[in-house]
Amino acid sequence: PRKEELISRLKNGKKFLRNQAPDKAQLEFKAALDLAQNLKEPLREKKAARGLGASLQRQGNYREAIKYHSLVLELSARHGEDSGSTEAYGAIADCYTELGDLEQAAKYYDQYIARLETD
Amino acid sequence: PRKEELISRLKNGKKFLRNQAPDKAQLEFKAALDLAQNLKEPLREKKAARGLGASLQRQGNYREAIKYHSLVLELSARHGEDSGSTEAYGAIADCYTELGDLEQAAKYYDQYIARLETD
Amino acid sequence: LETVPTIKKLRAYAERIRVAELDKCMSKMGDDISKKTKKAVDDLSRGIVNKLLHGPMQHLRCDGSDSRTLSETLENMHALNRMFSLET
Amino acid sequence: LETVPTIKKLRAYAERIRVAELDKCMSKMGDDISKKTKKAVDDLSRGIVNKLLHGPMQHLRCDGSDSRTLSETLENMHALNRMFSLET
Repeated sequence: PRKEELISRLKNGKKFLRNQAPDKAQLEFKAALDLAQNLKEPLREKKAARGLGASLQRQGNYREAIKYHSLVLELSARHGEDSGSTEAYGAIADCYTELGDLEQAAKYYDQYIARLETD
Repeated sequence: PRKEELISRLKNGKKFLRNQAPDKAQLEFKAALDLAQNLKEPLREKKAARGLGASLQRQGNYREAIKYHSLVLELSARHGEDSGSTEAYGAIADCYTELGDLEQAAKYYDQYIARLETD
Repeated sequence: LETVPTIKKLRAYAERIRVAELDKCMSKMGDDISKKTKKAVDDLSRGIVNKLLHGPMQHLRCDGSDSRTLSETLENMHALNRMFSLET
Repeated sequence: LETVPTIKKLRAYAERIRVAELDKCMSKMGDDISKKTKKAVDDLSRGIVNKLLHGPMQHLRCDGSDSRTLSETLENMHALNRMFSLET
């Protein structure tokens, strides 16, 4: 049942994000992240982290968003599973651009660009 | 049975085109075109015309290729069914570019570009 | 008219990418897909490419009625040639 | 570093197109598609966009070690801003 809750939280989060309700999405993804960590589901943990990052970013909370996008990269490294990394580098760079830190943004964009040609 | 032959000719033509055998593809698509015209199958007629145009183009026979790409446009107009038109305008323009007729190429590219944003 | 060959090369460049990615996608999906799904996926690949190309293509075809437009169009062409390595 | 905002805007521009076309594709395919198919189609859309963006993005990030590279990079930026209407 907790696994089903996890799946439904992720689904709801996605729906709220699409429907321009990032604040509601944030709550769903946060709950999903906690569940995924408890249940040791690294792939769903990554999805929750990405969703949480996107939700915070949409609300203009760029510092917090960077944290969760970075968690995506960390999970990729830890589990040797690279999906979502390109997008995470791009998203972190977007956040730094919004914060006016173009130096840091450029660093992350370079990582992003280097990955555009791979799959 | 003639309908099945039509379908298999189209399939073979496509396969030959993918496998860099445009001369063989040309024969299949020509046979398919005749069949489709006899069976009054306008959508398959269009596919055959497009394949024939592409086969001739790959062999450097740009004048003949233009004929069949133009047939695609004619069929679209006749049946009020626009699929493949954007690509046909682009392909005709590519052929005129190869022939060194940049004036004509530009005319067809303009039609192509105007359609890029539609579906 | 000088930009016409660039239009052709950019189209070919994008088409190579489209076909390669479409092939990868089809092989991942296997043979158990309906004609409708196949058509939808093909349309998706064309839709993305065409809509992304629309801006650059349009800016290669300014009519050159005043000199500023013409020089800008040529600058666009040079930039596209560089960015997509179209001159080799 | 002047080109950084252009990278962000170009990414956003392409992402809007990707999502819109993907939505159209998904609604055409209906609900009867497998998770595997969905993933393959999502990968397709990202693959096409990423590979098409690679050239322009790379040419927005020359390190500017010599002046020719820097001025070319800025020309690329101006051309992209024009072609994708990124400045509005």
